Amino acid sequence: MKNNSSFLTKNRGILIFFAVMLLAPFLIGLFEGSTPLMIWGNQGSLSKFIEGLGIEIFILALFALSFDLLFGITGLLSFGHAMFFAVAAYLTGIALKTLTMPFWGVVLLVLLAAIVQALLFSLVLPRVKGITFTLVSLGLASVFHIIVMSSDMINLTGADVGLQGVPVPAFISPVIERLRFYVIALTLLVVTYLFYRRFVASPTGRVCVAIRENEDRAKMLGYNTTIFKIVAMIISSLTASTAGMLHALYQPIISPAVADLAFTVTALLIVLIGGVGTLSGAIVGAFAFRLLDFSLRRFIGESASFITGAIYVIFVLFVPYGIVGTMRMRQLRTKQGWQQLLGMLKSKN
Amino acid sequence: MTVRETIIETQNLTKYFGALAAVDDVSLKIEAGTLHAIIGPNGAGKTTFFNLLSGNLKPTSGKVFYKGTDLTGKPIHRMIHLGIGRSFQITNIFPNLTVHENIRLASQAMEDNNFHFLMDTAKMDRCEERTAEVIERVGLKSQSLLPARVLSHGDQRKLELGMILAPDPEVLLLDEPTAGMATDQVPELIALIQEVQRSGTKTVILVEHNMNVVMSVSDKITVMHQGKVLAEGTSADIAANHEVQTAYLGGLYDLKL
Amino acid sequence: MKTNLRKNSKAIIILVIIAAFLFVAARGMSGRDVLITVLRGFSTGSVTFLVAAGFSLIFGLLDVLNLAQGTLYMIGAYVGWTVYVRPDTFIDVLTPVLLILAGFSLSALWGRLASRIQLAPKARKIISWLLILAGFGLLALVLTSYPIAIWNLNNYSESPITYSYMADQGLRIIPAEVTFEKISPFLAILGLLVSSAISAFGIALLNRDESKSQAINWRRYLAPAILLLIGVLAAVFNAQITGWMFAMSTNWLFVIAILIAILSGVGLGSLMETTLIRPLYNRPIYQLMLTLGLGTIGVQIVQAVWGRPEFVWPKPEFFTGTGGACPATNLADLLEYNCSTVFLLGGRVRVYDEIFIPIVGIIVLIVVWILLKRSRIGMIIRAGVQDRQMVEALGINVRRVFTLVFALGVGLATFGGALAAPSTGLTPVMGERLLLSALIALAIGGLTSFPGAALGSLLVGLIQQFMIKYGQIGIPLPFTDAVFKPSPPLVPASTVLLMVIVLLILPGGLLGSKE
Amino acid sequence: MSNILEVKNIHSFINQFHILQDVDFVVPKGSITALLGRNGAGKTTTLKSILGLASVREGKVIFEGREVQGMPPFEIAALGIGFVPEHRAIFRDLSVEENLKIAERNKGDLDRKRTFIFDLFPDLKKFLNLRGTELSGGQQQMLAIARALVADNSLLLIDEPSEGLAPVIIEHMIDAIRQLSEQSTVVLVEQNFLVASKLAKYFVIIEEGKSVASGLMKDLEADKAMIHRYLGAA
Repeated sequence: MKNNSSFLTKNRGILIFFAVMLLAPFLIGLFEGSTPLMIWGNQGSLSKFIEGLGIEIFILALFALSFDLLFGITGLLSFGHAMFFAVAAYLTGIALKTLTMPFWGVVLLVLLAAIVQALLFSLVLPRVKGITFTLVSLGLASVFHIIVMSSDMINLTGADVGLQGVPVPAFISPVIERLRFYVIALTLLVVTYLFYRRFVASPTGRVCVAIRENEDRAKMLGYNTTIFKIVAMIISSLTASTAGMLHALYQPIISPAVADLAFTVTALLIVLIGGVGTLSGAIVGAFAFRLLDFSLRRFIGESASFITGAIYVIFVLFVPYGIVGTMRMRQLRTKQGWQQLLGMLKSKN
Repeated sequence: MTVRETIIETQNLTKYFGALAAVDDVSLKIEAGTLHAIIGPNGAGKTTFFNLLSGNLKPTSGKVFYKGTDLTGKPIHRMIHLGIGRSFQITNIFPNLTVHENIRLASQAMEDNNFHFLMDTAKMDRCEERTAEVIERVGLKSQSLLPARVLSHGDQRKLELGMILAPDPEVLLLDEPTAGMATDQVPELIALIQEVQRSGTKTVILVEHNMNVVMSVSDKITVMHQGKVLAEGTSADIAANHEVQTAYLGGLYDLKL
Repeated sequence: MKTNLRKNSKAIIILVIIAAFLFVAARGMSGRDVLITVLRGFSTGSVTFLVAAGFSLIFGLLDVLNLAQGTLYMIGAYVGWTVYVRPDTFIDVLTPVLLILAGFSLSALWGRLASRIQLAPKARKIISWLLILAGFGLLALVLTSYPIAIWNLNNYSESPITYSYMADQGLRIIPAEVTFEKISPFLAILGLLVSSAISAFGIALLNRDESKSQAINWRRYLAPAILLLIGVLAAVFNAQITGWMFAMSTNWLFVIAILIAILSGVGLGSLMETTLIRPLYNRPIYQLMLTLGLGTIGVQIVQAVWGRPEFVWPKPEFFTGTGGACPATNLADLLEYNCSTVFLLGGRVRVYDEIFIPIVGIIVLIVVWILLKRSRIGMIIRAGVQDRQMVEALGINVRRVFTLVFALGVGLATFGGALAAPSTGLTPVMGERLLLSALIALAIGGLTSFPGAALGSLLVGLIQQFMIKYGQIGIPLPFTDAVFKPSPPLVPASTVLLMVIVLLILPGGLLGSKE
Repeated sequence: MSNILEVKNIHSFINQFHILQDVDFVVPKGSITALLGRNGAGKTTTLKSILGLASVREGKVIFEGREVQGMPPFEIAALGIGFVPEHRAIFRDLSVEENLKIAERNKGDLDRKRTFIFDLFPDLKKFLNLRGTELSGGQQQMLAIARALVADNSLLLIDEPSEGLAPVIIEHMIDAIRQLSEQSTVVLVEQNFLVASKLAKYFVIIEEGKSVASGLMKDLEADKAMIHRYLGAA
């Protein structure tokens, strides 16, 4: 089953997405009458707003992507996923504000923390499976949430108000250099997505899928499944931490809500909307989720959360494979039909 | 018969489930390069014995030796690397993955580049070749891109066999490979097993129900009954063994049926 | 027996180590501190146990992780508080609730009717949804004009906090009665009944296949008839009942409040199971999302109705005496003067918090244990945990048992809430932490093991209380003069740590099944 | 003689797997009928389909003149069908007595049936207070059959009663099943052809989810070619 198609054709979808998203601020700028040059100089207001929305979506998509790797690809349902995101966000904030570390040092620190956390979760992986793992991850993350919310470290974390006034390096300041921030976030998302695609097609990734499908069988085939789960956990944690760091740099306040179980559930919801285990579903889902939330809030106001909730419940019940999943099933069914037909023709001869 | 080297040996292997002794003090030697069948009525402890051999279960007491080294307590994923592969009585495959992927995963386990994140599996030539070879061998080539769950029961049994052939183990533990297969498919599969065993001088340990199959292909037969070894010997020995006649067949059977 | 010991050796070793730890921890305190801490541990443990036991029963039989259990615990507290502090509101609400339930509980009849109607599947779907919507619309219409005397969140003098405070002072404000103005009583009652009947019929039509062959049985009509009767009686004698309840001793009012809290849990539980959980039995992820979502919605509803601020549930007279020989030193004094505290080992112990709650916890443990071990329903539950299909093959309606168990599990949670509230106070977030404690307790004790739930809850309660106590008095660090005071976040952290350690050694928990 | 059970061209699914693809047979009242076939052929699924434990999407199951397909299993069972499943499914946490009591459909069923059950399986009387798991395989099988007898069932579905039992116990089981077949009709799934042929009057052969042959056991015993074709050597 040699696949000789080139990089470009195989990843057509995401590359088109990348191009469209790169152009989007400029195109939107045309509507409000700003020239591309003005957009380049971060002067348009509507386009700047759209960039901001875009950045939020990209961050969410990165986070959901990392969740999909763990849940959709490897089959581990973690209820502590938000902790990866939140630790990175708070660490970035504290390192920049209180410790006044240099930016690249902060990046290094956050990535290091991501690996440490993944290893912490991995501690229980060899023994604890299924729903117990979910509960353990929930427990670990809840502790972090409680610590963040507690008033003991109010100087560091801002407790329930959130961490404010993080000095963001000027070259990526979301206020002055928003376009640059937008492009960086977009590029990170696209590169991560491409890496994930590659990972899932790699020997390691295939074993992760096998673990999801039938872990005992994977063990019998000779794979030390624990190590593969830890690898998936580390990659996922690194991605979620990247998203968390972007969040800390972009948002004026790091709210403790990002450490809450509800934030993990958001990722789960996005993945369910987009299609579990599809990867691209995480991006599609993040767009659907954020845009729906945004427009409902805008047109209905505070009570929107109930309606959003209802829409999700209905969607999840009636489109069980998610947007991307359902689309792929259609394609596959047509493909399978053809194959069956061909098979029948062959056997007749 | 020439004297052969012992490849697997169990010493006083015992497994209790609650108060029930599923495998009771079994000491057995299996010679390298033979096709050794284990027969016995349902519930005689054959599958439990198998699970003890393959490391799926930990024995209550007793030991399993493979080429002289103690296997007890070795993690299950090491088994195939040592050269022991097993199939299951109830088809145990990855139902949502394609046939190709099922076999490929099995052969990939023997490769040393399992942790190359950025490598495309399609470019692992040796692994792909091996996969194609095995698919060809078990006769699933035309279905190789279908999800395993849509295969017929018989074809799933073949896939299961392919998954343990792929890593090319020295010892194959086959748990009722013909279970539930249509009659006309059975000889084909048995021929395949025999061929694999002879051409590669492999050791095959086979649990079977089907007496005819066992009698015609086995070099040696062990009869288990209620967790214990009742008799051991060649087909002729077993057929002539009066104890087997009465206990396993309960005096009800007529072997010459 | 020997094999039993060996099988559980790890669990026993862990327990011994925990006991040793607690013993060492106790060494650093005075005797009365130890006593109070242990009693508080039992108290927290009891409340945790009520939530955890419900969770474990539901998970064991139905395989449903009811993550709304924490919210239901909180709802129990609020319902109980309402009955206790504002009986008038309770009686006003009682009628509509009972009438709606009466309408829905006729579903057996609806099922028979629905199965007679032949419609194309699509038409049936549309018509049933239309009926459901119409029913709920009408219901909303009637309810908005139905008179209910209630507090006012925006006016401090009429807020729940004020009512609580006044009741605590023994001054009961008796708010003005509301009367039927916008709608005639007869029309209101009829409207409630009809609208709920319409939507119940819609639901029955939607699930037509399932209710294909139910036989007619007069017992099926008994429950709706009783509900209807009580509902109408409550409406007719509204003023009398309200007056009678206000005049009642707070002890009896407290008992009623607890009972109503349990009943509301049972009702909510059966409603949840039959309408929302049942269609999702084969889709565990969606169940998880659903129960989580319900939990959040519950919190929001409570915030909307009762408001966000914390308020108290005054303890009944039986636990608040201060005069006479109080704090009591012997049982006779305690009973005679209804002391709020007693002297034990030289320390003052609060009767309600540290003695009453643990006793109730132990009683519930025993009652549920007997129910499981001795009754036919318990037999079915124990069998169903192992093999649902076989139980069904014996001709037992497992679904009904499922509903019952779900209702029981939720009932235990609301009971826990109502029991704990007079000691802890009420806030909309009270359920969240308790759910976490309960989950940790279950993971420690074993997810589906009932004794495991008890043991895990006790351990979690004790560890929490010891940590809290040391947070107050501090741990002198060896070889230094420094004193380490565990800060509040370390309380849950310590239980999580224990959970992780236990699970690393015994993945199934202390008393859980092995593989 | 009338038929107590008619299975008409059923197609059944377990989850999304299409297991039975056209199974069709009748069971005459007051007889023993054996379902024969290989492992995985669909015999157990046939029993489960009758009880509604596997979903029947096409075809009919008619029990005592009443269509039962699509009804919930507990209602079908309550019409008078007893089930003895393949691996006995003795409730581990229940004592022997509770294992019997749980099968009562009306209060006191067990008291009425006590003598009959304990005459059939005297062993059970000795172990009334033991837990289900503390019994040997043979005793568990007896308990599983006894459990199906507690309520007045006119049809018993027995899956692999001889599985894993010592020959002496098999003989005992054969006697017991023969005795109880005087009261109820029995449908038997049996791998052991000799056991089946000793017991059953009629047979049905199932192969790859289809019923491929049926008739009198006498005739099958004489037809070695057919036995060989569908069942292999015994």
